[in-house]
Amino acid sequence: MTEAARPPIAPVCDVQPTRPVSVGDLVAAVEAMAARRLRFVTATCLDMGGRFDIYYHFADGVKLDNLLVTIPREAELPSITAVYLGAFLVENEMKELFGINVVDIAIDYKGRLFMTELDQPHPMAKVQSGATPAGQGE
Amino acid sequence: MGLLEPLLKISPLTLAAVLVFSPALFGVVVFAVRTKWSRKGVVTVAGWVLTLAAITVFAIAFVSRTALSATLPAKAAPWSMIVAGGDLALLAAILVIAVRFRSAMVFGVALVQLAVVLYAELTGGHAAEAAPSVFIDWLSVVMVMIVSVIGSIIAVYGLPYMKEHERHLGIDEAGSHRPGFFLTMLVFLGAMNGLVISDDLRWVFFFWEVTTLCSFLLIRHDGTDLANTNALRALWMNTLGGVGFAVAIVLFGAHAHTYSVQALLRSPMGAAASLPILAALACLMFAAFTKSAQMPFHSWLLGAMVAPTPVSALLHSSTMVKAGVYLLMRFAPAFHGTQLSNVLAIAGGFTFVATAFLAIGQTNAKKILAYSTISNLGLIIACTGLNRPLALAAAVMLLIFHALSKGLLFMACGVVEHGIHSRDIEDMQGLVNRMPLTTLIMVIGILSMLLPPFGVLIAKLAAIEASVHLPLAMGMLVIGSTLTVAFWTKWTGRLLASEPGAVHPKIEHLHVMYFVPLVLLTVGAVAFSLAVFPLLTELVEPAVTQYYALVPGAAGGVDLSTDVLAVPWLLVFGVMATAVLAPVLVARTRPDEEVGAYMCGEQIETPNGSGFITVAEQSCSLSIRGHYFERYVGEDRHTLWMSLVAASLIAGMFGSVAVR
Amino acid sequence: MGLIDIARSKSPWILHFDAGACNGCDIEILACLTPVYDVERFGIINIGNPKHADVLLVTGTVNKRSARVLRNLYDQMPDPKAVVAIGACALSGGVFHECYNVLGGVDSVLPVDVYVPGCAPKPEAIIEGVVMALGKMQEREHARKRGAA
Amino acid sequence: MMLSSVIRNLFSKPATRPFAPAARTAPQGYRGAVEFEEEVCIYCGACATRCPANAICVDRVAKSLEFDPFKCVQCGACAEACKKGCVQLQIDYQHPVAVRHTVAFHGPPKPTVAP
Amino acid sequence: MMAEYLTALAAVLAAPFLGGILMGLDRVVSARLQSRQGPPLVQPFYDILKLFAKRRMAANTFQMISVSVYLASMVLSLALLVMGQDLLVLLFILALGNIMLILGGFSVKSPYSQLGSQREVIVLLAYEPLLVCMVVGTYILTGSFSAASVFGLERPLALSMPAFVITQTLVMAMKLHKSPFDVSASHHAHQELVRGIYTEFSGPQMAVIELAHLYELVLLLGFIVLFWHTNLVVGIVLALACHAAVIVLDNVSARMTTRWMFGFTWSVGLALAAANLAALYATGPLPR
Amino acid sequence: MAQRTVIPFGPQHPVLPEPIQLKLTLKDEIVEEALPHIGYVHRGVEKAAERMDYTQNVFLVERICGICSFIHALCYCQGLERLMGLEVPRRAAYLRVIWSELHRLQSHHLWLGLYADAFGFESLFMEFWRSREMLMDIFEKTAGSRVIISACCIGGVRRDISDQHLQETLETLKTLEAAFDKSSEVMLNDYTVKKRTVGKGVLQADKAIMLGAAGPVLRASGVEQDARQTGFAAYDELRVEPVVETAGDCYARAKVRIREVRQSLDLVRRAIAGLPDTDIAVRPKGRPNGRTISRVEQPRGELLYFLAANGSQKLERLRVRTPTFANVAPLVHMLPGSELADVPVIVLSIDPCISCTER
Ligand code: NFV
Ligand code: SF4
Ligand code: SF4
Ligand code: SF4
Repeated sequence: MTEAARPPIAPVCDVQPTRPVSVGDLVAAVEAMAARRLRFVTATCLDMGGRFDIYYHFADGVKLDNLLVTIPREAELPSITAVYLGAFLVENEMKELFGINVVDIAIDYKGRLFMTELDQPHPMAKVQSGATPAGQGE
Repeated sequence: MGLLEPLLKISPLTLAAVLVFSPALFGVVVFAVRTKWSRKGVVTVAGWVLTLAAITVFAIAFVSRTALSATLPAKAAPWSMIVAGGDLALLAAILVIAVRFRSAMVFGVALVQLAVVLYAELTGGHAAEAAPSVFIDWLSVVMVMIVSVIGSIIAVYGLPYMKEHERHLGIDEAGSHRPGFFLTMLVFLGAMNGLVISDDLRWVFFFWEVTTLCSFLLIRHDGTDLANTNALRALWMNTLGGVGFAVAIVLFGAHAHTYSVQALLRSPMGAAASLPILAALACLMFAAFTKSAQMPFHSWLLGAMVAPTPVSALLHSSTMVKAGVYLLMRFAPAFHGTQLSNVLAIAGGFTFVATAFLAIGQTNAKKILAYSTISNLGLIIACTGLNRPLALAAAVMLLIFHALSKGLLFMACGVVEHGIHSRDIEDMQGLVNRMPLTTLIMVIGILSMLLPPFGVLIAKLAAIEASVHLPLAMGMLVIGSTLTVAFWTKWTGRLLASEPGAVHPKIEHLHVMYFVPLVLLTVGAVAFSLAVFPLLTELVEPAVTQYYALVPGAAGGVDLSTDVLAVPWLLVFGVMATAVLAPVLVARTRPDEEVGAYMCGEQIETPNGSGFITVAEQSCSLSIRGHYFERYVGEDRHTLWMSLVAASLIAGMFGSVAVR
Repeated sequence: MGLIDIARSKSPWILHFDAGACNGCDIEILACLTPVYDVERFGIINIGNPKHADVLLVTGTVNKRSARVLRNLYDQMPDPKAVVAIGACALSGGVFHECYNVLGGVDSVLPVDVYVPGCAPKPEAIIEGVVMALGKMQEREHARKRGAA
Repeated sequence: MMLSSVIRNLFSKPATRPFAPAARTAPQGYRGAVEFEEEVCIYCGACATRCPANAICVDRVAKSLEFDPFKCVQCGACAEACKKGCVQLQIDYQHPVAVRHTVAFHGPPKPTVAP
Repeated sequence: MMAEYLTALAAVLAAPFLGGILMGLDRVVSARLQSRQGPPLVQPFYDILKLFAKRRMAANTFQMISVSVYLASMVLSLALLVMGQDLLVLLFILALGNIMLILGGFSVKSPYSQLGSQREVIVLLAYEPLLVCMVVGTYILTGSFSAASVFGLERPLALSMPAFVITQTLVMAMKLHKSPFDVSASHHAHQELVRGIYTEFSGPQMAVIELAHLYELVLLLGFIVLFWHTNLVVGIVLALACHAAVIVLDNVSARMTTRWMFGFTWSVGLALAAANLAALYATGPLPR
Repeated sequence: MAQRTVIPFGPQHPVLPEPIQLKLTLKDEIVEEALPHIGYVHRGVEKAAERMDYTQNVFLVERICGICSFIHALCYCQGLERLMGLEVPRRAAYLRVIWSELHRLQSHHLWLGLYADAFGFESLFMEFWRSREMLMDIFEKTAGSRVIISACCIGGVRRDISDQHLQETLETLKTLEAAFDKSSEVMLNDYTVKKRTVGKGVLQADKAIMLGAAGPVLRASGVEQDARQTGFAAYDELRVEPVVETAGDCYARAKVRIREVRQSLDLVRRAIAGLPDTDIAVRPKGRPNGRTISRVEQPRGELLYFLAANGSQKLERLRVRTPTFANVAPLVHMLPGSELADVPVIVLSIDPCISCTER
C-alpha cells in the first residue's frame, strides 16, 4: 500500500519496503533486524478504528526497512525494548497516547510519559478505550 | 587567699589516697550493694568526692604555685614487693584472659612482658626503693582535673545510659551487668589518677597496666563476639606497649639508676643523654603510641567503639588514650633537642593527617569521633615532639579542650543513638528538627573542635606557630587542620539540614542525668574557650616555662603572646557575638515568608519530608547523602600503607636514637 | 524610597521558564544576553533561580505539567516580582490552539504583567517588555505601601 | 587561543547594538505586526480561513472582522490570501502591552437588497 | 591604639564602596572581554540595594545567623589586616565565616544548596593550605605572624615570595568563584548547581552575602598589596594586575570539576608554595 | 551506606534552556542512574495536524521547534509533495538547501554556545552567539523573520532570495568563517575544554546503533549515516559526505558538529554558485491519498515524517520522529558513571531539543 502511494517523481532514493508480520512474530522479526545491525528508527502507530496499524522503521544507511503489525484494539503488544532499548520512549508514547497495551517495556512510565493524571486519556486514539469506554472520551 | 590557707595543710599523700583509692572503694560498694538507688547515689557521690578532691588539688597548686610532692616512708611497707606483686597479678590476669579467650596473640605478648618484668625484678630491680611518691605539678593537676571531673561526669551520665542500654538488650535488673560495669569504671578513674600523680615509674607502670586491663573489661562489656575480638585486640596492643614500658624501666634502672621521673629528668638528658637512655625514651614513646592509639595501633581504639557509649566517652576524652600523651608530655624535656624528638613530631603529625584523612570517608558518628580523637592525639604528640614551650602549651590546651569537647560529643552521640537508634550521621540529617537541644549541644561540641574562638583552634594556631622550625611537621599540621574541616563541617551540615516548616520545633525531653552532664560540659567548653587567653597566660605559660627550666637552652616562655595575644580578642568576640545574636534578638528576624527548598520547580511536600515530582508523575522524596569520597579516602584503600608508613616512622624513632 | 526604586529598576534579575514553547522564544531570550543585545547593560542578569529573581519570563503554551512548575516557581520568587509572557504561545496558545495538551496562555495560571506578542518576538521587544514589567512592578509596590500605610 | 580573542574584544568596539532611541530598523520584508486597512476590506474571510492560528474572525454576513494580535504568529498567510491587500505585515515589530486587547472593525451595514 | 582602631573603622566603612567599584569594574571588564557593552560601574550597588529591599523569604532562622557571621568575619578580617594583626588568626576568622556560610547552605534541605556546600567545603580545603603557607612564608621572613611585621620589612614580599603572588591569585580566583574554579557557586547561574551554595539565600540575606563579597574582594586585594608594601602605588598596581589576571582567567577557561580543582591546587599550588618556602628556609633569616 | 542522593535535575534549570527533568541517583557526585521525566512541552502537534488543513500544517510543523523549524517544514512539504505527485522546481530545491544549511549553521552555532556554557565557558558562549547573530541577520533579510522563517511551502518556497542578498550572504559567511576559525579552535584545543569533554559520555558504535542514536551523536561514534545521502531537495546534486569521528565521546560530538559547520558553509556556497534560474514554486493540487515517509537531515540528525492521507481535506495521520527523540536512549545509557559536573556537558552533547522530542 505504501509502495503504491509512492510517487515516482520525487528525487528520493531511499527504498521503503514494508513487511507485514503478526504480533506473535514481531519480536523474532525485530531480532532479525538487530542481527542485521539495523538501526531502530521509530515506530508509527495509526488508529484505524477497530485496529491499530503499527509500523516499525529500521534504517540501514540510506535505506529504510519497515515492519507492519496490525493488532485489534484491545490486544497486547509485546515490547521490543529487550532487543532495542531505544524503543522505550516510543512504546511509552503509544501506550499513553493511543492506549495500546504495550507489555514489558524496559523503562515503563505507566502511561504517564507526557501528561498528568488529570488529562484526557489516550488523546490520539480515535476511540477511547480501556477505562473510558467509547463515547465518553470527549 | 586566706580562705585557702588551710588547704595547703592537707598532705599530698592524703589527696593522692582519695584520688586513687576512693573511686575503687565506691566501686566496691556499688558492686556489693546491688540496688538501683544505691548505685545512683554511690556513683554520684563518688563523682562528687573525686571532683572535690581534684578541685582541692587544683586550689593547692594554684595557691602554692609549686609542685606538690611527698613520699611514703620507704620502710613502711615492702613497696617493691607490692608493686612487683601487683604487676605480676595483672599479668596473671591477662594470661588467664588469654587462655580463656584462646588468644595466642595476647598470650604471647603477655608472656614477653612477663619475661621482661621478671628480668627487671631479678636483675637491677632494686636500684631504688619503690616507696610510693607523689609528684603533682601543673601537668598532673590538669590531668587530675580532666580525669576526675570529666570522668565523674561521664560516670554519672552512664547511669541512665546503661539502664537504657540494658533495656534495649533485654537484660533485667537482676541480671544486670551494671554493678561490675561501674566498678570497673571507677577503678579505671582511680588508676588514671594514680598514673598521673605517681613519681615512681614502677608505680606508673602498674597503673598503666591497670588501665589496660580495665579498658579490656569495659570494651568487652556487652560480651558479643565482636566486643570480645575488639577487646582482645585492645588488650594485646596495650600489653605490647606495656612491654615497651617495661623495657624502658629496665634500661632506666640499669643506666640511670633511678625510677623517679623527676630524678630522671634532672639527670643528663636530651643531647647529653646516653644511648641506652635514649633507647629507653624511645621505648616509652612506643608505649605511648600504643596507649594513645597512634597509627598503626589505632585499630584498637576504632574497635573499642563497640562498647557502650559511656566507655567510649571515657576512653576518648579523659582516660586511657590520654595516658599515652601524658607520658610523652611528662618526658618531653628529656628528649628535647634530640633527633628522636623530631621524628616523634613527624610520627605524631603523620597520624594527625592520616586519620583526619580517613575520617572524611566515615558515616558512623562514633568512628568519626574515634578518628578525630586519634588525630588530635597525634597532634598533641607532634607538639611534644616539637618540644618547645609554645608547643607544649598547645599540647596542654589541646588536652583540656579535647577532653571537654570529646566527652561532650560522645555523650551527645549516645543520647542521639538512643533517640534515633542509629549512629550513622546520614541518619542524623535534620536532627535539629527532631532533637533540637541535643543537636545544639552537639553542634557546639563540633564547632568547639573547629572554629575560633574555641580553644582547640587556638591551640592549633599555637602548634602551627611552634612548628615553623620543622617544615615537614608544619606541612602536616597545616594539611591535617584543613582536612579536619571537611568531616566536621559535613557532620554539622547533616545535623542542620532542616525541612522548612519545622523551623521552630519542640524541644525534646532529656533525662536529668543526661541533661546535667551535657550542659556542664557544654558550659565548660564555652567558658574555657572564652577564658582561653587568661588560661594560657596565667596558668599554662608559667607552668610550661617552669617545665623547660630543666632544659638548658630551651628557655623562653610562650611566645604566643606577641602576636596572637595582641589580637583585639575582645573586639573579635564582641563582633562575633553580635553577629550571632543580632538576627536572633533584633525584632524582625522571622522571615516574611517561609518557603520550601528550590527543586527546579517540582517541589512537593511528602509525608516523609520534601520531595519532588518525577518520572511517571510519581512523587519521590528528596534524599541527599553527604560526600564521603570512598573512592579516594576509603579506609580499605589507605589503612594498610598508612600503617606501614607509621610503623616505619616508629622504627625511625628507634633508628634515630643511634644518630641522636 | 527613591534610591531603592532606582536600584530596583536598574537591577532586574530574570528567571526564564519554558512552559511548552517551540524554543523560538527561548532562544530569543538567550540572544538578549549575548553581545549584540547585551541586556546586562540594563542590569539584567539571567539568574536561573526563582529565589533570586525579580522578573519571570514565560514562553510557550501551558500544559498541566508545566503549569504546576510555573506556579511553584512563581511562589518561590520573593516579592516584589513581575511576570512577562513572551510570544504568541504564552499569550494565547498561538498556533497550537488545536492541540490537546494546551491549556492556553500563561494568564490562565499566573497574573501576567506584560504581554510580548510575536512569534518569536524580537529581542528588542523582549527587552522592552521587561522594562515595562518593571514599571508595573514598581507601581504595584507603591500601591501596596500606600495600602499598608 | 581564547586569550587572543578576549584581548582583541577588550580593545575593539563592543558588538552591542544600541537600544532605543537609536534602535535599528528591520530589513525590508520583515514580518512584523499585522495591520488592517479597514476601508478596503470586503469581509471575504479568505484571511481567516488561511490563518493557522485562528487569529482572525470574519463574519461575512455581519461584515465584521476581529483580529486577536495575541494569537497571531505573524506567518503572513493572511496577507498572501487577501486579494484586496487589506492586511499587511509591518516592518516594525509588535510592541509589548500590559492588557489584552483585540482589533475589531466592521463594514457598512449590508444594503438591504432583496435577492 | 586608638589610631589603629580609627584606621580600621575607616577601612571598614570605605571597603564596601571600594569593593563595589572594583566589582563593577570586574563586570565591565568581563563584559568587554566578551565584546559586550556591560553594566554600569555602580551596578553592584544597585544589586545590593535591590536585594535589601526584597521581601525576606527564608527556609529557617539559622540561615540568617550564618550570613551575619559570614559578613562579620569578613569585616573583622579586613579590620585585623588593616590593624596589622596576626595573619594566622585572620585566616582562621576568615575560615570561620566561610564555614558558617557553608553551614547555612547545609541548613536547607535543598539539593543544590547542599551539593554546593559539599563542594564549597572542598574549595575551602583547596585554598586554605595555600593561604596558611603564605602566612608561614611571611613568618620565616619576619619571625612573626603579624601583618605589622611585614610592614617592617625592607624588601617587598613579592621579591622573596614570588610564587605566593601566583598562589594568592589562584586563591582569589577560587574565593571569587571564577572559572575554572567556580564549582560551588558562580555569579551567573549557568551551572549544574544553579547557584550552588547561594541557591537558598534570597533577598536581604543574599544582599548581606553580596556585601560580604565586597569586603572579601577588598581583603583579597589587600593581601596582595601587602606583597609590595614598600610602595603603595606599586602594591595597588600589583593587586589590580592580579585581579585583572583573575578576570582574564575567568574568561579564557572552562569551569573545571571539583576534583580537578582540588588536585590542581594540592599539586601545582602546593608545589609552588613548597618550593618558595624551601627557598625561604634556605636563604631567609630564620628567626630566634 | 546504601543511601543514595536522589535529586531532580530540571525541569527549570539554568543549564537547560528547555524543561526536562532528569531524576539523578548519585553516590557522592557520581551518577548511578539517570531517568528522564518529560512532558513539560508536550503539546500534541501530531493530533493538531489531523485537525488543521494541509497548508496550515506547514505553519504548525515549523513551530514544532524554533531551532530547526525550516527543516521541519521542508520535511513535511516534501512528504506531501510526494503524496500529491508534485515536482518542486530546481531553484526552490536549491533555496531549500541554502536555508536548510543556514539553519544547520545557526543551530550548530547555538549548540556550540550552549555547550560552552554547559561547562562554564561563558566567553566562548558569547563568541559563538555573536557569530550566530550574523546568521539571524541573514534570515531576517532573506526570509523576513529571525527565528521561524516560514520560507517553505507546499510545492516550493515562499520567497526568492535576490542576487544582492545572495552576495551579502556570501560576504557574511566569510566574516562568520573567520570568527568560527578562532572559536572552534578553542573548542577543539583548549586545555580546559578538552579536560571537560574528552572521554566523557562515551558511546560505542555498537551501542549507538542498537540504541538508535541519530545525527552527530551517531556519527561521532563512527557510524557513517546522514539522511542527506538520500538526496532529497537538491542534495542529489550537491553530494554530501557524512562527517564521521570515532571516539564517541563529547569531544568527538563537538568535533563532528564543527566539521559539519565547515561542510555547511561549503554547501551554501556551492548551492549559491549553482542556483538555477527557474520558478520557485508550483501550485499544490489534488487531494493526496496514501502513506509515505519523508526523511531529511536535521542539525541534530535524521528527521522522519510519516504521512497518511485518505483523500480528504485533512491528513489522516502525521507522525514526527525527531532526532532528539532517538537520542534520549543513548543519553540514558551515557550518564551513569559520570560525575554530576559532567551531566550538563553530556546532556548538551546530544544537543537535546525537547520541543522536537515532545512535539
Ligand atoms: N530534535 C530536534 Fe529538532 C532538530 N535538529 C528536529 O527535528 O531541534 Ni529543535
Ligand atoms: S510564539 Fe512562536 S516562536 Fe514563540 S514559542 Fe510559540 S511558536 Fe515558538
Ligand atoms: S482582510 Fe482581506 S481577506 Fe480578510 S476579509 Fe478582508 S478582504 Fe478578505
Ligand atoms: S499573520 Fe498569520 S497568524 Fe497572523 S493573522 Fe495573519 S495568518 Fe493569522
